[in-house]
Amino acid sequence: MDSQTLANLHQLLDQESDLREKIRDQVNDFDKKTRILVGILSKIHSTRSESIPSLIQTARPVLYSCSETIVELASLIPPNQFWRWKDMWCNSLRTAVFAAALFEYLTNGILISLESTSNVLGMQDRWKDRVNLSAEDYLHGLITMVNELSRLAVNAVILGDFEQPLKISAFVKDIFSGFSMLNLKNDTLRRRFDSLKYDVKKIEEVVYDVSLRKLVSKDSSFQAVKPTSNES
Amino acid sequence: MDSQTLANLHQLLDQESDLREKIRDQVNDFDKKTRILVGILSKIHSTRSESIPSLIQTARPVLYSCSETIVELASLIPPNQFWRWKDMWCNSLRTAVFAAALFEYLTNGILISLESTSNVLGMQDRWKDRVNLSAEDYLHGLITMVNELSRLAVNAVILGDFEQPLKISAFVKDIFSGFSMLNLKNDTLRRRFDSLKYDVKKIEEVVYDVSLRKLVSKDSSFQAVKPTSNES
Amino acid sequence: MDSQTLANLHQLLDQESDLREKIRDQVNDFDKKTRILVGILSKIHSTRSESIPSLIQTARPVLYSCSETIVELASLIPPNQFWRWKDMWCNSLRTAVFAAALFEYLTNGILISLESTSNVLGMQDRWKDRVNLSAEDYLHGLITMVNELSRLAVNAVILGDFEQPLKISAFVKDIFSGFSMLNLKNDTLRRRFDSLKYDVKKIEEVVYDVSLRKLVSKDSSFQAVKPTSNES
Amino acid sequence: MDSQTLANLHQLLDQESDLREKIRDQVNDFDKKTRILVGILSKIHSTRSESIPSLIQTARPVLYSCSETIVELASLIPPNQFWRWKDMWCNSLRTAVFAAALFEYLTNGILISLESTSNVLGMQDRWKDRVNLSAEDYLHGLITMVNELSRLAVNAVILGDFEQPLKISAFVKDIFSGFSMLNLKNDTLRRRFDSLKYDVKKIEEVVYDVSLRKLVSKDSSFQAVKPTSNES
Amino acid sequence: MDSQTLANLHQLLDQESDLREKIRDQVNDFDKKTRILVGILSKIHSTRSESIPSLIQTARPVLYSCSETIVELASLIPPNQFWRWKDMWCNSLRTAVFAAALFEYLTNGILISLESTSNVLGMQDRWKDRVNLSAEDYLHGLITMVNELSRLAVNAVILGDFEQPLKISAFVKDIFSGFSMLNLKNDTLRRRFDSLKYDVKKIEEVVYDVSLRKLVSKDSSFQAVKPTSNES
Amino acid sequence: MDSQTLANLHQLLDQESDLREKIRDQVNDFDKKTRILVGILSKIHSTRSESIPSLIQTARPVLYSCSETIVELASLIPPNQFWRWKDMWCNSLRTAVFAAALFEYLTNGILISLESTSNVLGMQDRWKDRVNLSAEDYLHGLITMVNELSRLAVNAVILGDFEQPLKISAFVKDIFSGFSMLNLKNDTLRRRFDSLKYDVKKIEEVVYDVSLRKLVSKDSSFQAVKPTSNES
Amino acid sequence: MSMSSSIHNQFLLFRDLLDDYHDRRERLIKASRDITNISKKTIFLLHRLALEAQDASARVDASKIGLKKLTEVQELYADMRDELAGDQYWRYERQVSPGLQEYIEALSFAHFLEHGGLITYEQVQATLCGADGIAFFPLTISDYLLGVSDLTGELMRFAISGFGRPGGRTRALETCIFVRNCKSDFERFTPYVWELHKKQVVTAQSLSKIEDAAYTAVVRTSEFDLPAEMLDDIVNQTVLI
Amino acid sequence: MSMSSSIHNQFLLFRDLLDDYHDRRERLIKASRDITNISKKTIFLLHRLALEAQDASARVDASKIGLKKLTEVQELYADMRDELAGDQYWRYERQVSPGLQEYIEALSFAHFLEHGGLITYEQVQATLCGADGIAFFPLTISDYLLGVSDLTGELMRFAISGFGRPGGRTRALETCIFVRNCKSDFERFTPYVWELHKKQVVTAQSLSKIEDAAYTAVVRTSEFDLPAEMLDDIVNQTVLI
Ligand SMILES: [Mn+2]
Ligand SMILES: [Mn+2]
Repeated sequence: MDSQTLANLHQLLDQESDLREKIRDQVNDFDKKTRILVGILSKIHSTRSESIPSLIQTARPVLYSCSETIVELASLIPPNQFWRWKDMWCNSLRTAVFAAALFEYLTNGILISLESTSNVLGMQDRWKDRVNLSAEDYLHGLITMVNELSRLAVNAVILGDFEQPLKISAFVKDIFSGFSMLNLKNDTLRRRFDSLKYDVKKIEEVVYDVSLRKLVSKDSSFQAVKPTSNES
Repeated sequence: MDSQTLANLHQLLDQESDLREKIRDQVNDFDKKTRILVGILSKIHSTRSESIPSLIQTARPVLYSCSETIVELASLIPPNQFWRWKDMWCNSLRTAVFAAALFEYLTNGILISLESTSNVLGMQDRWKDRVNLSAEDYLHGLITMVNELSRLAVNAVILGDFEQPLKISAFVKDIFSGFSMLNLKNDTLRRRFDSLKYDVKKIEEVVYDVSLRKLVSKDSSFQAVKPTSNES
Repeated sequence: MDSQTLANLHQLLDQESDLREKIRDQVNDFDKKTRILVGILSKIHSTRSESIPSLIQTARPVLYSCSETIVELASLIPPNQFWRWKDMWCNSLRTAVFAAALFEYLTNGILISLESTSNVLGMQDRWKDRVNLSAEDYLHGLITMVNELSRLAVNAVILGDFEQPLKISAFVKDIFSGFSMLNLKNDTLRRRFDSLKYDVKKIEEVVYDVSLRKLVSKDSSFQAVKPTSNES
Repeated sequence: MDSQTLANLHQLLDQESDLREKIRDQVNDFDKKTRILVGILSKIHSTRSESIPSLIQTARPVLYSCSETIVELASLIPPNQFWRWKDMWCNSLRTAVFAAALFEYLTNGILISLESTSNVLGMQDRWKDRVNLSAEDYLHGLITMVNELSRLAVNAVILGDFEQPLKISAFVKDIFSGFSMLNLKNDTLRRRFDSLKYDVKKIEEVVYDVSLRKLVSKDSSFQAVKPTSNES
Repeated sequence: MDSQTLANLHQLLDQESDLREKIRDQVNDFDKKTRILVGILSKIHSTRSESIPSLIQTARPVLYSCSETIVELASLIPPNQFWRWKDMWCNSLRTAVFAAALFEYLTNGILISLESTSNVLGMQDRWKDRVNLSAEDYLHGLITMVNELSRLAVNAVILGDFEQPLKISAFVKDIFSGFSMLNLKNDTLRRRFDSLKYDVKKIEEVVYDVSLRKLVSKDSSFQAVKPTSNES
Repeated sequence: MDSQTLANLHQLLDQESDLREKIRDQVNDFDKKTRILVGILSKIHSTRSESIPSLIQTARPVLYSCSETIVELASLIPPNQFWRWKDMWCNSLRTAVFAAALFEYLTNGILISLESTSNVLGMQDRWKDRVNLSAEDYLHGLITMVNELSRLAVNAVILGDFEQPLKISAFVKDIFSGFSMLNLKNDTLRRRFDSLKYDVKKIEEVVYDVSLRKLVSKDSSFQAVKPTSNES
Repeated sequence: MSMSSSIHNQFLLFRDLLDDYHDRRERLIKASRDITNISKKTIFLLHRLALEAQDASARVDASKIGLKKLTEVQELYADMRDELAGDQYWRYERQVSPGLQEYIEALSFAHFLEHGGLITYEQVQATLCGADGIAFFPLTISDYLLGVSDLTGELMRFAISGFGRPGGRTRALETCIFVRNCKSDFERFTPYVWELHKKQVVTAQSLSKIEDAAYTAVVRTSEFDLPAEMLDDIVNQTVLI
Repeated sequence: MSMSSSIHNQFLLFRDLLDDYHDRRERLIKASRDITNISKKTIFLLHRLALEAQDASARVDASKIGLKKLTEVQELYADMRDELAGDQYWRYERQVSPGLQEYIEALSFAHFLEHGGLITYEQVQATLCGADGIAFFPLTISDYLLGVSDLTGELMRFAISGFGRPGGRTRALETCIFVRNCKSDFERFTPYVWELHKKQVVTAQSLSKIEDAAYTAVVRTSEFDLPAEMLDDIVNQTVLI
């Protein structure tokens, strides 16, 4: 090999190796943040509805701090190399999506859109060739949220809140029927979609228990199983 | 290798590869149809008994359209090669069986036979070496139906229909005791049969709940646990 | 190896292989019998207390016929080789134990001992190095019985029998205490013992439901729930 | 399930289960025969060229006896079910193909065709929907033969036969270039084809060793690397 | 999920799935071309030095035709998604690099640079966010070439060409010492680099054999082990 | 856990994590040095005996510089934690041992002892609970040296040096006998010891070749093989 | 075959070193198996006693009996002390860890029964010290976390088994909160201790089971307009009749 | 919690039975590990001695030393005799097998060095008998075949190591034929003993390595028009100079 070729290759491989180290550092940082988030959010299961807002208040700064890591990642990744490196941070990113989606549900009772999630995480459109939120990662985050909500339905009842399961039921069925429409070729996503079915069933059983025992008004109970309106 | 042998092998392998592509296209189509079917049928959980017939009316054309795909498959598969390719479409086929069986139960309250299912799906006897409905696929479809009925029992109660669980209980126990008689060596079928046990138990618990609370007439409640009459 | 040695080893291996075939035949037979037993016994869930004795009467000859298979096995197994072959029939044997234990409970309301079970199954002490009932198989059989009794507690209530759950509760608690005395490893028995805890819990729930309702609606019409038709 | 459906399913599953048992017995038998064949054929590595014919003479009856098993299989398999059961015997069949191909090479120095192999193994055209020799199994058998020939090249030299490696080299290269043309999508076949490359290299190294040391005439050595004539 | 979000996701996933199909078609085409290339190039092992140029002449148009497939790929891949899809064609691409590098060695006796390889394959700088030749793929191609050259060293000797191994030795050692300098973190590349060591050793042994037997002039023999000149 | 406990554990884990990072930096440095060493030493295969000393002279400063890294490591590792961290640098260390052992052989023709190697690498006895040279790493280094010497035996002959293989043979046999005294487990050392047997065998083959040729062509021109150019 | 005697001696030394290493490793593996067995038996013992215990003080007694049994383990560690002295512990960490984690699981179960809380790292280390107060070997945070993480599985069994006993429903709720806090607290350690990831998955499953049990209790109680204790009493009377 | 005392007693009995089973199993696992270790050490010892052995009688001596070392294993089996009496052997077969196969490997290696052939099933069983001639436990054909099958790997090492020693090339050729016969003979047992399949793959690899070594020797010798022994002598003289 002539020395120029060699020197070039050398430099290329060294750069790659350095870059990987730097990304890993950021990802470690990202991971630590999302673990803290998960730790805080797991307290929703023992928190009464009225205290949920203040719990979210505690967690929100941690979520927002994720955007700092994302900025760092965006400045590290070379142009056009989003798809090369994204696997390194996708687990953390999915957890962050999960947190953002759970916040939105608990605060406003609605499903966060992919675009809003991007904004919350500080993604910028001009970086999209370096860092962005892919549909796949967004969907993974939603599934994690539903997994958590099926537990929340159970735990809300333990705390004496019989309305929450009904709200969750309506919300989750909507998401579930959205997922059912998608042509999921991707294996992991497909498998996790199967887990959604169990969540839906579990939530239905909670709604059943409170309806049967008339712990909620008939009307709200009926709403829980009747999310879509104009059907035969 | 002499060139004749080589040319033959070449052709054989290429044909096989082409055929696989063509079957895959049909299976994608089949899959799309059954996905739509499942989407429509998932609405039974939020539909009152009286509206079920019209829901089925909506789905029936989709089910019948499956037979078109099956005709296409039958024209693709070479003679005698049913067993070679069947794994490619068996998931879609089992879903179609599930739909047909569920229709029959919801419409007439009875179990569809293997033969009727074949007819509904447009299977023709003269193709049986290319495409047919095997006992295994039929049984898988039935188990999927039972899985769905255990959810229906729960959701019917939420909708205030306390008779449905009793009907389901009688119907499912009949199927369950049929399965118990079978000598299931097949591993997947055996494992899914175990899931049936959970469904039966779940349905029994729903019947228990409504009986305990006297939400149904004694007679129907009794029927639910005593489906078969003249045995000692 | 010289050809004599080769031939000798061959002959020995062929003998073993023959023996395995013969045992398998007996096990298939055993399996068929226990499948019939299970089929009959699954009717307890839809049979009123008073008809249980006649149901058991029907099943008893099948259970006794198992001892014939066991005699055959004992005559096949070479001396001291009990532990070598027992895995082949242990599933069937455990089911037979389950049946014997359920009979005893339903007839006399008591726990059958290992020794009595051995007798019922026709085990003979002089074979104990070839065929016998090990503690492990006996215990597995008991757990299967408890699994079934937790279903029976639910179904008895549906049939209007509010005493059965109380009887089952007392009976099962005793068995559970017995199991608690054992030091288990992380094996199947431990896993099944864990499952037994859920059965006990389920039965307690039924007892809870029934007790409260009994008191709340003292002279309730529950007591009067009686089917119109008499069946044996 | 109505009793007719049940009885039919019962019969179907029992037949299937019986059939599997019977096929397994035949396959065991087939396996034993091919193991004996392999045992005998492994002696070619310590047999001088002149004694090879008598070695083959010893093995031939065993190979021919395979056709008896194949006849039995053909009589067991129901019409059109070749592809359903073939996996059960494909290992033994591939070994039999290997033996037939090795015989042909050692006897006549040529590659046996798929058709001749079918004949040797007693396959009959009128059974082809029940038992036949697929291209895949034929190719697997050939690869096994080449694996063996690369060892034979080495062992022939040990026995002082320096011409054999040259013959093997010419023969194997021909097969190798045939394989190279094929579009092998099949994963196992593809992986085993990679093993062919090692065999070719190994044989070239043996030819190299004997050429370098002038243990063979220059002409024959040249032939070994120049099997195809009019190129470049 | 609101219908807009759903529709967007739907479209995204469908587009992705379509694109994958289209890329697969191009890759199949690419694969076919490189298979032909490999077929022609495998003849170098049985071709005398003087006929090598005309052999290469035959293969060159096939190599050039690869650039057409590459153009197609570049037009399919969306901006910035090079790293997302590259794994689909990297095997074919590495084979093309191998061919280009082997041509260059056989024609001019020198190592082709990454840049020249890009040119030969028709890569264009303005596509680099969609299709380009990565350092990794280039290096894989070189290793494949060395694997082939170690076989060529052996076969050249069989054909009576004792100079070729010396040339190969000098050329390969140069490449090997280039590789040794690189910081190969990449696992596959590292593993394949280990295979290079065996090739170098094998080639050294061939040079040793011909040197020992004085089959080449002393001068060229010396060259083979002393490729780099002015170092201490 | 109260927040103090949490904070404490966190701090401890962060310290460990920091330490690991610092060690990794040193190991990267160590790795870079040994890679350069290997690069220089790979030239022995193309260097005449008389120029070996000056080659070693070039490499020696690099080897000595390793001790600086080792000092750094010793200052990082907490007391008694040698075995906790050693896996991180053992590859680099084994390469350094290899270099030191090869130097000693090439310079003085003898086997370097573990103690001398420790000294060369600047290991200090007072650190031995933090950084030291274990018998295992020393032995791995020796095996790497023997791997290299078997190549050297071949290349020395190419360069016309017929004494080197004889020297290597005697030297390596001693090492082999030493290894034979050890009781190894099925670990890496055992596997590498097995590889050493092949090196010994290869060297014996060269000795065989050289000895016979020396005698057959007594005053052979081999002796006269001398390159024309003088290099240092 | 002559070999220079210094080489010969050096390899003789290596032989002894390697033999010694392998022998010691074997001894530690065997001791670790024993420790695992005693710890597992202790866990069963604790379950047995805790199930029969009617009140807090009976649970303290149960804990004491379990802790006494665990002194057998402590004696084994005292015996291993010399084998693991100085830098040797880290050499055999992989052999020692599994038994140690099982011991910590048993120890933390006993601690939970007595105090209703989580044993601290320092408390675990304190049980592994000689009379001189010197630790037999350094306890890693990783072993501590992995050991106490296994406790959640046992607490799940404890909660389910106790469900039908007097006060069982309340205890299930308490255990539920304790296990949920464990899961929440351990979460932030997962980036540091790799195997903790898998353990957290198991903890999540156990937690879910406990939650389901607590849920069942709440749902049934909610149907009636009476305090839970009164309902319990009613049930107990009915059963006793 | 009152339990009928007969149930109680029955479960007490089960507890003892299970504890006894687990304890015995542990003891047998430990003994088996010891047996594996002694056998492995014996194999290394045999390699060492065989390598230094210049002639057949020295190899017989080597074998004797190895066999003596293996009496330690036989004593361990004698101690285990009671644990494995009657129908118990089959209960613990899975714990005993691995060590037993390693022992058979070592024993068959010693036998090969002395006799140049394969030890028979009866000969192996004979080493596992008390003074009374009664077997400690029944030897399965499967353990015999799997144990001697491992011998081929050691013979490969033996052949390669001995290659440069006087007579090594001839011995490599002999070993080659022996291993090839083993592979050929074992082939027909593979339908009966499942794990033998995998072992045959390893044997095939070992055989290939021995064949390659023998091949190298033949190729080099063939280049000269002199008998192999004479060539060997020439080489030895050159090396000694
Ligand atoms: Mn545990
Ligand atoms: Mn071995």
